Amino acid sequence: MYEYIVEMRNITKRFPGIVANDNITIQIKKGEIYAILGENGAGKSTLMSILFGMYEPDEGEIWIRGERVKILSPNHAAKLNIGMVHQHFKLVHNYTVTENIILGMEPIRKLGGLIPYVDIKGANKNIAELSKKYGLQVDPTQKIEDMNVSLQQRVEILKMLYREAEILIFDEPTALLTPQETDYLLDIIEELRKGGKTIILISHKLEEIKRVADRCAILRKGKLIDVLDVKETSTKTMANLMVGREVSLEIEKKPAKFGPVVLEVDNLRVKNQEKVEVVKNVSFKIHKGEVFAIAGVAGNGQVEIADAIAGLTEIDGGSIKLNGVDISKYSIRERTIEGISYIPEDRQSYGLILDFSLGENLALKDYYKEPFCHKGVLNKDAINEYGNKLIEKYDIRSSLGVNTQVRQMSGGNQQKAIVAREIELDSPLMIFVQPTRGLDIGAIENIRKMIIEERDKGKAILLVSLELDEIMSIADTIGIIFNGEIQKIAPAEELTTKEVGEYMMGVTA
Amino acid sequence: MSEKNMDKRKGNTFNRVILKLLGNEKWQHLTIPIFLIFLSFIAASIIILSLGKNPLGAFYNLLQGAGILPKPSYAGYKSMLTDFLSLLNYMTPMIFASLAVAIALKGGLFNIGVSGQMLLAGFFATILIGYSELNWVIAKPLVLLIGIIAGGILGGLIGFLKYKFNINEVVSSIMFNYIIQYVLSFFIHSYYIDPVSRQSKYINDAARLTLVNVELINLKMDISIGFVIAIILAIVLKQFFDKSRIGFEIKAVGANSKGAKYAGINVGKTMILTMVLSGIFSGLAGVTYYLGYFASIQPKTLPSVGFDGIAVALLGNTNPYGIIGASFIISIIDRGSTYMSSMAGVRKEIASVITGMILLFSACSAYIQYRIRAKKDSLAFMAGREAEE
Amino acid sequence: SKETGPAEGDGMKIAIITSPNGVDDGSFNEDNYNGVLKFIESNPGATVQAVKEPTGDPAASVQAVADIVADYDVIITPGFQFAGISSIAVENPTKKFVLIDSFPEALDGQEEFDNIYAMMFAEEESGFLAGMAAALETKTNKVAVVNGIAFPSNVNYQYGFESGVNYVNAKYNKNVEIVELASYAGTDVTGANVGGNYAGSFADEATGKVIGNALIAEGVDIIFVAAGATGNGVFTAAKEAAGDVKVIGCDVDQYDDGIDGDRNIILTSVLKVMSLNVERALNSIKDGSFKGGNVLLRADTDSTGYVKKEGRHQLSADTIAKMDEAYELLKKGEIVPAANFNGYTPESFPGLP
Amino acid sequence: MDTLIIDGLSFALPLFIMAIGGIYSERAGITNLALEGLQGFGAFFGALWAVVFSHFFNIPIQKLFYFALLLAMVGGMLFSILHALLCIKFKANQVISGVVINILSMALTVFLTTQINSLVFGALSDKFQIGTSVRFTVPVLSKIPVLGAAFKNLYPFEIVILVIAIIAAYVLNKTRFGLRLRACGDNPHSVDAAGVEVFRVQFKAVLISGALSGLGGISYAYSISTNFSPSIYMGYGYLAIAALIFGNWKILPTLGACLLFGFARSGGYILGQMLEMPSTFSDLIMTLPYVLTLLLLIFFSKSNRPPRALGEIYDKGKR
Ligand SMILES: Nc1ncnc2c1ncn2[C@@H]1O[C@H](COP(=O)(O)OP(=O)(O)OP(=O)(O)O)[C@@H](O)[C@H]1O
Ligand SMILES: Nc1ncnc2c1ncn2[C@@H]1O[C@H](COP(=O)(O)OP(=O)(O)OP(=O)(O)O)[C@@H](O)[C@H]1O
Ligand SMILES: [Mg+2]
Ligand SMILES: [Mg+2]
Repeated sequence: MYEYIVEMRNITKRFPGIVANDNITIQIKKGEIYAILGENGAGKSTLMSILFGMYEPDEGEIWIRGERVKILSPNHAAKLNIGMVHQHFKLVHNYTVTENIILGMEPIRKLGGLIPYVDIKGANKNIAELSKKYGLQVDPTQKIEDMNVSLQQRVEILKMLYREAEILIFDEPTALLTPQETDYLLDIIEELRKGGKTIILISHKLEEIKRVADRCAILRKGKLIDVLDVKETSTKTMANLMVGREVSLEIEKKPAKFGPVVLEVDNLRVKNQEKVEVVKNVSFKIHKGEVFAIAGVAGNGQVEIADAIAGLTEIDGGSIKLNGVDISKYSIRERTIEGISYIPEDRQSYGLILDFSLGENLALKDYYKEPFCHKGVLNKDAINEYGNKLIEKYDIRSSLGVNTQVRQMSGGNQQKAIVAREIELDSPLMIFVQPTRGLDIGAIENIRKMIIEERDKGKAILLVSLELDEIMSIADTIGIIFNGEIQKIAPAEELTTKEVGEYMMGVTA
Repeated sequence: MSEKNMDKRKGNTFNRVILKLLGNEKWQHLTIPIFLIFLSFIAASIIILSLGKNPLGAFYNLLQGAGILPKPSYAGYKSMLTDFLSLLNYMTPMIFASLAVAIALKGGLFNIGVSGQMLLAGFFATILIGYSELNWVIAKPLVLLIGIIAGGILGGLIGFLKYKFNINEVVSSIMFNYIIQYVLSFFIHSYYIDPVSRQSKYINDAARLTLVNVELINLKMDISIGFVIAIILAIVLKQFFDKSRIGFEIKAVGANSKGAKYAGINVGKTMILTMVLSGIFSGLAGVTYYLGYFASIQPKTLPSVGFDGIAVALLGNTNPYGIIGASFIISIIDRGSTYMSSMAGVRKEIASVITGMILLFSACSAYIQYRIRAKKDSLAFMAGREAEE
Repeated sequence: SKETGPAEGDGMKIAIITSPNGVDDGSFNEDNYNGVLKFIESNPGATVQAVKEPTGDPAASVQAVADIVADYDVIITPGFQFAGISSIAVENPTKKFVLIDSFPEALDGQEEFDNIYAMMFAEEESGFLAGMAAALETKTNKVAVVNGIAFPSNVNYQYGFESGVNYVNAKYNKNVEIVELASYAGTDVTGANVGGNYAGSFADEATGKVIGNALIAEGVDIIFVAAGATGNGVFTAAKEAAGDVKVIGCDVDQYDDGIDGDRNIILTSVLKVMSLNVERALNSIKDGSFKGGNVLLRADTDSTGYVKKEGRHQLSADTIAKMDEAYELLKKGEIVPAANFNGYTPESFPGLP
Repeated sequence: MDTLIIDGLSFALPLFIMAIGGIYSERAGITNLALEGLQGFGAFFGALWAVVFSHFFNIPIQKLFYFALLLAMVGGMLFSILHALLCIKFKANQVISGVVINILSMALTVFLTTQINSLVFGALSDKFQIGTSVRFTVPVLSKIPVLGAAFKNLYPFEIVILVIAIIAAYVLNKTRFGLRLRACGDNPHSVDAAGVEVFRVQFKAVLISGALSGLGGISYAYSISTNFSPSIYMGYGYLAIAALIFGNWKILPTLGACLLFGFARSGGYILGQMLEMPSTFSDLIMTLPYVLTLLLLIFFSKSNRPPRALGEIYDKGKR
């Protein structure tokens, strides 16, 4: 018999200009929940991609169930009963749940005993059963594009179970989930472990690790720092080990001093592409020096509100006033000039132009203004100088500085670039959607501090976040949205986490 | 075993030579295309050899025919200079057409309708100015202006249809290509036909963008005014995309239209603008083709240079300077082929096969660049390890 | 094919420039090329180089001539695309040019040139022969002519054809009808409606087929096709037709294009005898009797005619006899079929009984 | 009326089968502008072998009809390997690869046709005569008023195309291969993660598009000119692309688009004949299919969505 179900010995993986994994050895026992923790770009995803056969390691060995293996492809990994839920879901958006799950392992039947076809009906039934068995509550005939992220993630889990995976890898599975969904997922993970599965969990969230994991490997800059027994280690120690310094998520916050109203949203209505009303008569106000947070389960209209204010979506009714001026007919550019900063939800398709350089991306909102542009001609030097200033100030790490193509940067650093650009716009209204998503704790700490600083400088801040802690720790006022309607608006101190959670589920409506 | 090692070593020297030649990233945009063109000629040599002809002689004739090398004898009033000038005359529309394609590509659009835009521009310039009695001082600029307007409007229309109705620009361009071809054929056949040449009647020399039969030092030269304009505009375009605000916006929309929208760029307007610009260059290609190199229009025929321009634009890596270089090379092959076929006795189609091959290889240039990079990294890594040990 | 480089020694160096289908087009260009080859057969010192200009555009064609003129003594240029060689001829007085099927473009009022021998053919005579063949062989008593565009050469063919049919009707007391589809009536270069069946293009096989089918649907069983590549479509229609439809080829012997498995739809072909005249011109250069100028070639020099070589036609002996009889009259000038601009009409021309 | 349907169908169906080829390729994520070159090369290849066989084995060329169809598919497939290699192996820009292949196909087939004619058959010609195809009428069905014309005067290739189209639709929508293929065009990473080689699926898809284009090409060679000649490059490959985009990359709507082209075209001819317009106007009538398409696109394009990953060079590493 073997001692470890998974052993990765002395793994090294290089990418041009960087050593993503540097001589890493991890050993995982059957039936344990093994967490991997590390800063952005520490090499977690890379290490797991190697285990899943997506990259070949430059050096090192992999042993599965006591046997030395070379995992050449995900297919190969699947044969070894390894499954992975990727950080970015690998789903075909116009396929149904079933079609996605059976892809690659399609059950075949023969029409008249001759002509083969994919037996979707039979598969639907099997998957419905599987979903029931693990309490996943997924409708096999629903299309992916009609599902929210939490459901999509469950599809990914079903995919692994369908393939009878024994070793399940989760790469930041909770980054996109609400607290309730996170709870639910962690329950599922524990359920799976009870069923005899081995689980590897990448996460930035220490409480989650604390709650479910047995052991935890800590990576920093591609190196393995330590492997800890989770039960015997405090989250604080874990955090410090990971970042390599003291961190604290307790933000020091002076009491807010509200000034005059900056943003006034009145009876806002928005329809989505399918012409369904997703924002219904929403009204609220934000003052100078106020952090107004919209709490809600993903997909309840909060992103549409943000998009509507920023001008990315057309509104269907109501008005948006910025410093008393109705801006609801303004173009995006006019709104930016009028004074809106915006960190969008989808940073890769909206926030950045991945093929442009970091410098250009940092100037993306004011490239057309002096000193970056004079009489229609861009001034590259000024743009780069500005970029360097921001890179320094916000600790944006990349291989070639302003000249780095943003596509090459790690996700966390891409996010930092957007945050830097938007804060530097110095707008009276700042809209932050999920500003810390996918960031490591060190970076989260910094960004939350900055948000508070901006508030203290007298900015009005609209925060949209799925993470209740984030909302509870920095919001002054909380508006809770459910099904496109604001359920409740109240000062943060007057609400408990539990109450907010209930409003979010529409329970007290 | 030892043989295998030998092979490996041989492979290594080969690799090293290639790396040495092509490895320098600063020059790769030049070295790789040159290397690929070289490869194409080797492939063509094999074909010519297999037909029992001498490839080197053939290529020499090709260059002679294009006016790059002197011919042994020249006809009356001709010399290498006149041949070279007519090469420039020939390549002018190709530069414009390729630039048109490149502009659209930068903006994330594919202008497959360059030929149609060329035809439309050429037609209007021909009937409005080409047949008029205007003095050249007025006529020539007007021809350019009409080319710009006609091409720009049609390009803009394609952009507008995409913006307003989400009509894929490839489809609308193909439809316009057909419609323009047929409708103009109707007008040419009905009103402007020359029964001898079976094309539209020749335009007046005053309107021509090529000064034909200019007599100088006992030579008759064709001097292309369009060529000068093409070079100037290519330089302007390069600066435009590198430095100007609008160029930046076009590139942003091309790279990520959602991101551009978020950044406050008016995506629809930029898209239309891109197509207008692209159309303007197509229009210029059209007038320099129909009122420069030629002086009349062949009805119901789309100029193939509109399609070749797509490939040339890529060969030039959508960089205006690269496009000038690529047009130059393709033009040499086109223009030299008659003489090559006459002197070396190889079929003229060989020339199009060479062109096809250059384009084919150049389509792989990104891959080669990538392989070289990977090779270099692994060599550097090996070297690093050896040093460590 | 013979692809020799320029000759060493002092044999005559001949180039033939064609566009766009090359000397092996099995048709017009090839016939001219054959004339050159015949000449070389009897003058082995001479060499020929075939050069292709692929666009068919007049300006490009003339440019191709300019590119190579220095290296040859004689340049053969078959086709109207080369009408613009006048200035090259003037600039290169020592070179000789043979221009086929077109007269050179006038240059400062000069229409004929010392070193250009330009030949055109009396298409109406060939058309006349086609009309006779059609009228004599038709079983449905319905015949038609299909053309490309109503340029003079095509109208000549059409009028000649109609003259031939009318001639047979009058002389042999037949009642053959010439079918014209009003929707394909041609408008000639003067803007006059000349009737006929014009496809509006020389390169549109699909339209050719549509016209062919429409005519066959009208009951036509013999079609004279003078329409370039468009004619291929008419051939296809004839091949696919259920009944016994035949076509008459044009310019050169098109018998090979008529093969359809084990049958052939070519009744006969009417000719422009180019090879013979090219050979004649080359001989005149050789023996020093060359004289530039523009000539219209007719039956009297055997320059027009029709195919009656065994195995290359499907005419009855009787038809051949009747056609030969008329051919003699053409030679003597006693029959002058109507042409686009010769003042006669198919209903009234010299020789019509 | 009969001609409208008969000619309309014989034009629309080859276009349709090429468009299906395009759909296969593009639904697998590979932009295929090469259809024009593929149909030309396919027609060349089929005609070549038909002529060679008929010449050397003395088989009447009409008997080689199905042989020619088959070989045209093989030829189209062979030439499409080039597109597949360029796009998949060499990660070339797919649009460019398509255009290059069209240029190369034209140059190569014209060169080879004249060369083979003179070297092998000793004939000077730029054509391969492939003989006419028989046409047939379905006995009972053709008697149906109006629509019966759809069963009159059919070319056998129309039936072949319909059968293949039905199979193609079935394969694309019902089988394992089809499921994987469509997934490649939407999110190749998901296919890869499911343990299926994206490159293989895409490669096969491109080969299929080559085979189907070849079939379309040889059909036109039979129905329009009964020979292979450079005039096969009439731009119908591009038209097929327009049709499939119009059809939103789905087989049935694409059939609609092709029928629209076909009937507008034959209808145009008939209209011209009925109105007795002189031949100069035929050019104007020829624009009918294209003008109609543009107008319809104005109404039907709003919801058009290309496959998500269309034209992207698939790179495992890129996320
Ligand atoms: N395919 C690749 N090519 C080049 N560099 C890469 C590639 N994949 C990852 N990297 C680099 O390797 C390093 C490790 O990346 P990895 O994705 O493993 O980080 P991570 O620990 O998952 O970070 P995060 O918390 O942001 O997800 C990063 O610097 C990243 O930029
Ligand atoms: N092909 C690549 N070349 C260079 N860098 C890459 C490449 N692929 C990935 N990377 C880098 O590796 C980083 C880590 O990848 P990962 O999948 O963890 O995404 P992420 O952006 O961190 O996502 P999230 O924000 O959801 O955590 C990416 O952000 C990217 O910068
Ligand atoms: Mg990661
Ligand atoms: Mg991350």
